Amino acid sequence: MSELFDVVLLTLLILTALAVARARDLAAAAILFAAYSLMLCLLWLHRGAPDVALTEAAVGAGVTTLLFLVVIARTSR
Amino acid sequence: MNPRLAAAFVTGLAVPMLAAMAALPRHGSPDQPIHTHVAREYIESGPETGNLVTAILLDYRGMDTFGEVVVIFVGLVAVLVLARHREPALPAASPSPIVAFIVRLVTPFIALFGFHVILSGLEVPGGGLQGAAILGGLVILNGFVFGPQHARSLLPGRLLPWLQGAGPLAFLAAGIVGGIATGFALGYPTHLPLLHEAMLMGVELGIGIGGALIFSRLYLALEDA
Amino acid sequence: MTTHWLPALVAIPIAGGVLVPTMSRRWAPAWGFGVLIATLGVALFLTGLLREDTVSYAVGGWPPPYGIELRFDVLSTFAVPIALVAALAVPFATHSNEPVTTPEGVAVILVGTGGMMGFVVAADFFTLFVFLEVLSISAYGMVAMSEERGAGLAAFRYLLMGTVASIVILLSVGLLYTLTGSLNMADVGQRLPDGGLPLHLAIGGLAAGFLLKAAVFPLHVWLPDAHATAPSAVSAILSGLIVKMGIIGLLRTPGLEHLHELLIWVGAASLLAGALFALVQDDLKRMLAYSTVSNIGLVVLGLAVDRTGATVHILNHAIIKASLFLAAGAFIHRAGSRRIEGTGRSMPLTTSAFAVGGIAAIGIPPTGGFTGKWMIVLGALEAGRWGFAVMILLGAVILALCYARFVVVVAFRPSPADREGTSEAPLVMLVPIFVLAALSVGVGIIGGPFAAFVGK
Amino acid sequence: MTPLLENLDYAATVVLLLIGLWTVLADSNLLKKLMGLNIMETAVFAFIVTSGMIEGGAAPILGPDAAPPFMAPIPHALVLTGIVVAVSTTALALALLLRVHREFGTLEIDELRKRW
Repeated sequence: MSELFDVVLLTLLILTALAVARARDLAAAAILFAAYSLMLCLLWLHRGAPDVALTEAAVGAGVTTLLFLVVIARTSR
Repeated sequence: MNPRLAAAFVTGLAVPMLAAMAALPRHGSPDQPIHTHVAREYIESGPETGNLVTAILLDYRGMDTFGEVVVIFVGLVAVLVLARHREPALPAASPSPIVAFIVRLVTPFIALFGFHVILSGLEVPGGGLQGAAILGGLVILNGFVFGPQHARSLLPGRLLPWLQGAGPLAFLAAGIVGGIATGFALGYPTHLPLLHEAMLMGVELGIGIGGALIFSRLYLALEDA
Repeated sequence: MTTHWLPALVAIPIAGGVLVPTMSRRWAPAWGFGVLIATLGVALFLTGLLREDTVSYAVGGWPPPYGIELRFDVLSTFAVPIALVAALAVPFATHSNEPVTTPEGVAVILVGTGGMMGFVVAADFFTLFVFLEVLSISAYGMVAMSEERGAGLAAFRYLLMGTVASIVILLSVGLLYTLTGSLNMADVGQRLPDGGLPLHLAIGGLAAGFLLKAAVFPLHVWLPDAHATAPSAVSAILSGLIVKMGIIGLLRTPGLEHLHELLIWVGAASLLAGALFALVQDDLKRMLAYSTVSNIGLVVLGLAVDRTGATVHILNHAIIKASLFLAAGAFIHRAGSRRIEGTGRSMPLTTSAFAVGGIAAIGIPPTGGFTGKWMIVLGALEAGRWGFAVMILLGAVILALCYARFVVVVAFRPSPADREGTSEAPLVMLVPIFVLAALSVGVGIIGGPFAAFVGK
Repeated sequence: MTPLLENLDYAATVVLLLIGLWTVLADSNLLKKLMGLNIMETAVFAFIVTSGMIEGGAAPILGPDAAPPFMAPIPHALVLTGIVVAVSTTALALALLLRVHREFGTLEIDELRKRW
């Protein structure tokens, strides 16, 4: 079932998750997390789940990452 | 927990989980229970056209979506209970004119797209919640660029406490009307197509507007918590 | 049998909670109390209906397994103590300066109660998960209501561990859905494969998730800080009700008999560890928190040996623990700080209520704590587990020491000079304490027939 | 071990789940732990949607040109609800972190242990 596109995307996802896990700087981790969410959104689109893709992009990459950035801004200063 | 111990624990956990995953029915095979049991019923007896996922979210499994809008509402009131210490928000750095211009230009179009996503959820991918996140994200974008005070000015004033509960309230109304029309709460009457459409549209709008206001207030509460 | 009152049981507190922010601050507690009393009425009505036949309701008109089913069965009778304790906690909190009775605070309590109602009547695994999240987020919010330094950190630790448990529960629900193709509890129960690693991972995941939510040793580390720093009125809800939701989740887990051996040992460990930790605490609310861990351990042990006894015990313990936390709250309110030596000397009514609650918690007949505990002991003996029966009695003895110690500390030790003029707790605090203390004994008296009814 | 090659997608979701769990357990910063929590949540959503897939399946949007087999639509509805649950828990956690930072001045766990 796993075509090439899926395999590549899943590997990239795992690498981005590792990058988020290891990032020391919080802002970098937040941006990597946004990238992780958008890649997940691509995965859902390819896997025939457009509703989930739209939600993951809007809620996961959109709102969650923005809230992370607000808190990072307020706690670093 | 120090990293090495955690890594050992996690890899120890990986072995049984991966073995369990291998023992699951072959991924994507059409004869596994997921496709032969309940899902087949929805696909065959469901509506001829339209977004099946939204049909499930509102009609077949309406109680789950009611729980979902209640979850984001309780998330908001829990945050508001915390945000009693009003620290003045940091003065927003004045945005560069290019960014300010682009955001001011784009805002109405994103708002339009947000409402489109809310209302078109029955036919194409989308729905109340996705639209709410887009509108909420738009308010947060304006908050980032022009400062939280500007973002707050985008929100309704006196009606805010009512509209932020629009999600759960819309479901309660659909529950009562559905109970009267079909004998079961949250039932959408197929024999009254006009009421059927109106109820679905009303619930989607309730989720959309309520959700957008909740996401915006979550952002504003974090700005001056 | 089906009735519109079943979905109403969930809708009324949530609707009440959603409307509270639109009200002025003055009316919020009164509105909250009224809504919860109405919910209590509906819960009692449904319990009455239960005598003839289990009440079930197909939401949206779709019969299970295609739609979501709500079912009011024996376990759902837990809705009565939920509504009662929540209703009594709201007026109790009007005196505390903490934001319990602000519109947002009342909304958190009301929606949390609605989440608990949804949780106990859900007959669909995913609906169970969604309402578990509603009551969990409201519980994290309740802990954070406290003005004490460190309450935020205690709430965050609780949220972190609670959400990991929810994630494991959701993964297990997903596994069950993959194996059976359905989410309805009864349907899943029939279609479960007879073995295989995915099934054991799913059952183990559900059990582990609910054990953490129920704060069973060693997964209890989040509870003491959370329940001790939360305002007392809210600690009654947390320790009396929300912790029990994990046990009800365990009782909903299919194929639990695979894990009986594990439950016996984990329960016994939690019973003893909770009691021993409680013995060494010098703060009353931390002692009560650890005694909750001990009682939950007893119930988990009971699940394996005598399910009915365990069910009866969590129902009784909810009321007993709530009355104890409210009494503790009254002492702290009058003492103005957590140092409550001697405040009981000028508060005879509260002290006697606390003593009655203590006796009930230990499980001395005829109080409510005895019925369930005795059934579990008999169950352990029947199962030939002499050691565990002795452990239960040992746990009761240790708890007896804890409560006796605090009755002495509160009632007989000389209070510091600056607190000579403390008077009895205000009426709005006393009435809830006395209603719950009276019920902790009353429940014991009607325990016999109630246990037979539960065992049906 | 051949079945694992067929169920590679499930295995990938388990790996993501464990990366998230490792971050929650091992990272010393509370905000990073929260990100680990989000990764764990998305990993479970990945498992649920992946379990609903069917070979050559189309998106569950019925229409004139849409032909079966369709992806099972229920997992998509479950994950939609799950994503919303995840964002509201995260928002509350962030508000709590702001309070922790206001009270203790740091989000590093070893600093916090000293000051509390």
